[in-house]
Amino acid sequence: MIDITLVNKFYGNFQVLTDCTTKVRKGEVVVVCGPSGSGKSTLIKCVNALEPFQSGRIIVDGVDLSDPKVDLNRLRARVGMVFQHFELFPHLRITENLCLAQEKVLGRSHEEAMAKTLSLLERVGLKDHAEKRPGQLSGGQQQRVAIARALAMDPVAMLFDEPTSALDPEMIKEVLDVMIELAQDGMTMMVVTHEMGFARKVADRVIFMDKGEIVEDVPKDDFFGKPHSDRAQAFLSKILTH
Amino acid sequence: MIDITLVNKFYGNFQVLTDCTTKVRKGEVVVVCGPSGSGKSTLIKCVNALEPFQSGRIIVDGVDLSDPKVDLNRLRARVGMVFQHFELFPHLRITENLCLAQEKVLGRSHEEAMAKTLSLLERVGLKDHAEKRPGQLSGGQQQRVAIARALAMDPVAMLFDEPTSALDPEMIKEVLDVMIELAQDGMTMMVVTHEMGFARKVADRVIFMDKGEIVEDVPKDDFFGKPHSDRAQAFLSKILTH
Amino acid sequence: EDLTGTLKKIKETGSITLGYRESSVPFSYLDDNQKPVGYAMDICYKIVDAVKADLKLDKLEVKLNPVSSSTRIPLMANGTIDLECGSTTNNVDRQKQVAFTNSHFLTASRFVSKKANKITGIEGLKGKTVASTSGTTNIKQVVEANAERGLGLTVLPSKDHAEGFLLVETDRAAAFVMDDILLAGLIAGSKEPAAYEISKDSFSLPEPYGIMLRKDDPAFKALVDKATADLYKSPEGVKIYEKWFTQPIPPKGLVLNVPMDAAMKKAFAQPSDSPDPASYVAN
Amino acid sequence: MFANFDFDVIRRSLSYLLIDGMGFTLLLTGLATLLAGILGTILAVIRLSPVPVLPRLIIGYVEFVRSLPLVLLIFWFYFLVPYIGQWLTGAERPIAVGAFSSALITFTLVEAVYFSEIMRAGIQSISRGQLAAARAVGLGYMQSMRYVVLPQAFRNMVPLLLTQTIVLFQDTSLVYVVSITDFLGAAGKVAQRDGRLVEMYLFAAVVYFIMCFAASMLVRHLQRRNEFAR
Amino acid sequence: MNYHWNWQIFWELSPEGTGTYLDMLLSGLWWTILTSLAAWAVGLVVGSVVGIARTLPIRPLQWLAGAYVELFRNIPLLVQLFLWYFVLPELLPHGLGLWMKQMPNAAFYSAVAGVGFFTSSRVAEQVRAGIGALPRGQSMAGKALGLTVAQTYRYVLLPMAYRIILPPLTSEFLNTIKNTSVALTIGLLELTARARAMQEFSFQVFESFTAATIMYMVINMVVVIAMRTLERRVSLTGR
Ligand SMILES: Nc1ncnc2c1ncn2[C@@H]1O[C@H](COP(=O)(O)OP(=O)(O)OP(=O)(O)O)[C@@H](O)[C@H]1O
Ligand SMILES: Nc1ncnc2c1ncn2[C@@H]1O[C@H](COP(=O)(O)OP(=O)(O)OP(=O)(O)O)[C@@H](O)[C@H]1O
Ligand SMILES: [Mg+2]
Ligand SMILES: [Mg+2]
Repeated sequence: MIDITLVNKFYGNFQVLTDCTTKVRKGEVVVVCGPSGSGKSTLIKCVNALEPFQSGRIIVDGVDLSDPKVDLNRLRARVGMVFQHFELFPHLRITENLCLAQEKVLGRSHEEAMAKTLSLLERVGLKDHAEKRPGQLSGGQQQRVAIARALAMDPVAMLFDEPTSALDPEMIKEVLDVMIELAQDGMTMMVVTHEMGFARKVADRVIFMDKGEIVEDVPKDDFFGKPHSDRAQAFLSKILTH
Repeated sequence: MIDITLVNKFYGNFQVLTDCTTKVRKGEVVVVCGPSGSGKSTLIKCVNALEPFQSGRIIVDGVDLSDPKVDLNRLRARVGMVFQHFELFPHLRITENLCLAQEKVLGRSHEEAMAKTLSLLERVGLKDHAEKRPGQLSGGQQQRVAIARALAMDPVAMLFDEPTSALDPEMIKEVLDVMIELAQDGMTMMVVTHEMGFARKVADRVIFMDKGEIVEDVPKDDFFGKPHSDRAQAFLSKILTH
Repeated sequence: EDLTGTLKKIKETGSITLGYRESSVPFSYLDDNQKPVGYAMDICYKIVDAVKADLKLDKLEVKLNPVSSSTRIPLMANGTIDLECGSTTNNVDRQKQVAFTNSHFLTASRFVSKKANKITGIEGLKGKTVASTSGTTNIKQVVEANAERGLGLTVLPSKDHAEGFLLVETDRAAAFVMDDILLAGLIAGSKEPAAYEISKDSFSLPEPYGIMLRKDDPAFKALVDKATADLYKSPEGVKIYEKWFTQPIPPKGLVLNVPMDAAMKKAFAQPSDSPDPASYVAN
Repeated sequence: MFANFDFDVIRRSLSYLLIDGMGFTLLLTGLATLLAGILGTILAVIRLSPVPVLPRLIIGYVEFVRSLPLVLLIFWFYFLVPYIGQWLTGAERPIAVGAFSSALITFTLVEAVYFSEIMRAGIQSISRGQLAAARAVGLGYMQSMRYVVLPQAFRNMVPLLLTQTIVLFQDTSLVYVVSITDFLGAAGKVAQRDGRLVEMYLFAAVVYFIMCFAASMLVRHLQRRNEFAR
Repeated sequence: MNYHWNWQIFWELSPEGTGTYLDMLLSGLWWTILTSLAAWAVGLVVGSVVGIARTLPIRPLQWLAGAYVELFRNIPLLVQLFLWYFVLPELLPHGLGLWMKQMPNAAFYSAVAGVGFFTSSRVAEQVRAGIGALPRGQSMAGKALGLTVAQTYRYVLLPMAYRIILPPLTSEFLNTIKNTSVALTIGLLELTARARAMQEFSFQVFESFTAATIMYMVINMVVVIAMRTLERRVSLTGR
């Protein structure tokens, strides 16, 4: 489904990604973790063609991102993305947030888009808030709306960039619950997160990055059981002690 | 040491604190927790006379805060305070951050202040960074400097307002370690935090607040063993599951 | 005896401030070195000498302050300048706010236009754009004539005379209305003097120019009046007149060639500060 | 296109333009910035302080100045300053002030308003936590302002203060309306004397552009350095 | 004080013969309003285009837009007005230049162009700042949903950017109104010019400037109230 091969990316002279290679199969849930600045967000943005990269290749659902003939907008629409800070459109109502791209990109009629919107809002438990604006919802609610917005495009895979790290502790659970359900329904997911509870519960594999490299890329049980590298060990001990 | 009796505080018509009453004895470590907006920060700011309150009384180390004759500046200097966002003075070097109030408030000579400063920086493990500016340090290092700055005034008690919640996960431990050491050295502390690991380790009592009220005020073991109120139970289940 | 008003101020500060114009040729204008010179300036320096003598001062510092048609009256009222040395028409309206000493020139309001445009007479201006300097009696007269005779003019106010003339030079305006003597000066100083002509028609009778001073200051006015009257009646007055009106003047050494006419001779022989144009007509 | 233009007029009058004209403009800009900066900071601190009445007076003055065109203000102050002087010193007649002092006073009084708005924004941009932290270590209100808030506010606002100075530099050209010879006034005089409008006004535009552009580059450089320092 | 007050002056006939001094000031007010609105329209439209161009990921366009802004904001407005009014016609072919110079209300058009383009450079900076103030994630989120660049601007970025910059745009509009007074130097008979002319005709300096001052303050108040209302109408919390 997602096939990353020897990707290198630079910001000016600074190398953010070094020879990143991995593969996410259909229906698989992969958790990406690692210290701040290690390039997790960058990697995930490259997969959604939000950032260009200098060398290597990424193939998503059979489409090669570096092929100049590819319509990147359509491709992006087929991969859902959820951001740390939700990035709902504050001037639009919740329903409008969900309908916008369905109508403008997929060309759905307003009725069709609305029907999809309401069923998704129901699924994330926010049907009652359909006509509010993002600012009137709590962080946890906003993030659930953001997930619904991504799902509205019927994506073949979902990418999450630290979806819970901007949330108050009490709201993390409500978002994780939605994500766990999604994983159990068979969605292909790449999730950058430090929530090891989530990883333990639903991840198939865990990728550990450091300084732009993929240091570990192993089945979940191996990761929590016996991490190979010192760096991963040091990182795990830090985030698990408290 | 800190004696809070029936404190009420309003912002306009909005009541932030309702009949708050508690007592912190010398050498005791009290952890304050509760949902966002429940008034934890406000309570702690009242103790340090940074916020006025409308009724009730707070006595710190024998001094009544509402007594108009009290020199609030001197009082504040005797209670150390550590903020969520560190609030180091970015235009001053680390040493200058620590010396400023020692010289201007306590009237210490520069040599005296410097000696104190260096020994404290040593204690929090940052002697090498003495001549840097706050912006050049990581969040965890900045927070340790902030603790040192508060200690430089030889406080009789220390207040902490979510000292680790603005930190990256990897840095939380280094700050908690300093705080644990401080607690074990017998400092009187009031700590607003959601780090239940810290609470388990060093707290004598845990206060749980909700909607401006102190809902629970019990010894640590009672709190983690069998919280009385539904609200506390709901809160704990949320922040402990993940 | 106790000094009052301007004289007291001059005595106390040891200085007197003259207001000068930047482009009132040949009354008061900037020469090549951007120093104010001119007929009115010369008269003012004579007044300064008289003041110095009267107050028995060893030294009297003369300060210069540029004024324009629109700033001269407020600056006089607020004490920034003590004497305005230029080409200010003495009339009844103005005497409500300021005072004038004996008139030093008589001129009528006419207009200049390009010969090529063949505009004859005021009626020839119908429907055209006409410039005049803001704050002058001339612009007021054009505006009034425009309203009375239904000329349909667009009146364009300019900051000073040079700018007004420039509007004609650059074809922004068909004509520039101003005192004819000033027009003569502007034409003489222009790049192509032969291209311009001054109208025969005038918007007014010849009106008197006077040096302006503050109102309600009788002691100072008496002193200035006496100084100017003495000057005009002496041969020196005539010499100054000729220096500026019949001989080459800076910056380019032009000759205006405007000898004294009968009315002017009368104005010098019988110095007067009357604002009434009729009183200057030679009989 | 420029065939019949005479750019030599610029060379001929260069010393008058630059020494008399630009000299006046720069001196006026420099002094007015200094005085208005000081006055503006004082106004901002008073306006944000808890003292009675004074802040309201300052707000009134700020609103008055901000709602009027600079040209009108220049007329007002140019004519009024002598009366203000009379009123302040209790003299029996208006105080005569020269053209330069008058322009200086005008721009100081007017620009102080804009500087005070910048300093006020600067003080308010310092997070409330900084003041709380300063108070928490026992510093008094004035001490907190002096050692913690103002140094940061000033540093943060340096780019804006400099930008305002560039604006002031440009604004001084408006003294043209009261016939004071600043740089533009000098250029205008030469233009009219020699009938060389196009050349002189283009020259003035180029000179102003080069100076302002260079200054704004400097501002941007400072801004970037500020960002790194944080 | 050496000054003779006369507050009746406003009801006296002005030498123009077309009405009182008050009418004269009101006609100036009318020109001020007309010129401001026209210049504002120019400034807002051109400024928005340039401001947006500066945020687009196309280097040459960014550079061009940047150069535009630098050019128009680094020359004093007064000089720009002179360039439009005195210099531009001379640089054009003779016939065209003459036509420009002799068209009625030449000063008005010059003022609209001068003040308008000057304002546009400032509006462009605001628009750019407004777009820049949005979290980078917003445009990413738009892109991630498959919206094109144009759609992202139209539906996501601009609606928020304009909301954010509404207050600074208000003060830019107020500045535009004030700036039109500079056009008195090229003979535009707007409010300040009329107040000055009234002063010149009547010699009542303080009365005429006071009247103009009050009129400007009233315009200011009207604009501020109107913009506040607009701000409230489009605000996301206030409803
Ligand atoms: N637009 C940019 N220009 C230059 N450098 C950048 C840019 N964006 C990110 N970087 C740098 O690239 C590196 C990787 O950034 P990235 O955001 O991918 O890290 P991350 O692993 O997601 O970190 P975090 O946990 O803090 O989100 C960092 O060092 C960052 O400073
Ligand atoms: N300056 C203020 N003006 C008005 N209301 C305020 C002010 N400061 C705080 N509040 C309100 O008072 C309540 C309590 O705030 P406080 O900061 O004490 O909560 P908290 O328990 O510390 O929350 P958090 O965990 O989010 O820090 C909140 O509802 C907040 O919105
Ligand atoms: Mg990241
Ligand atoms: Mg708090």
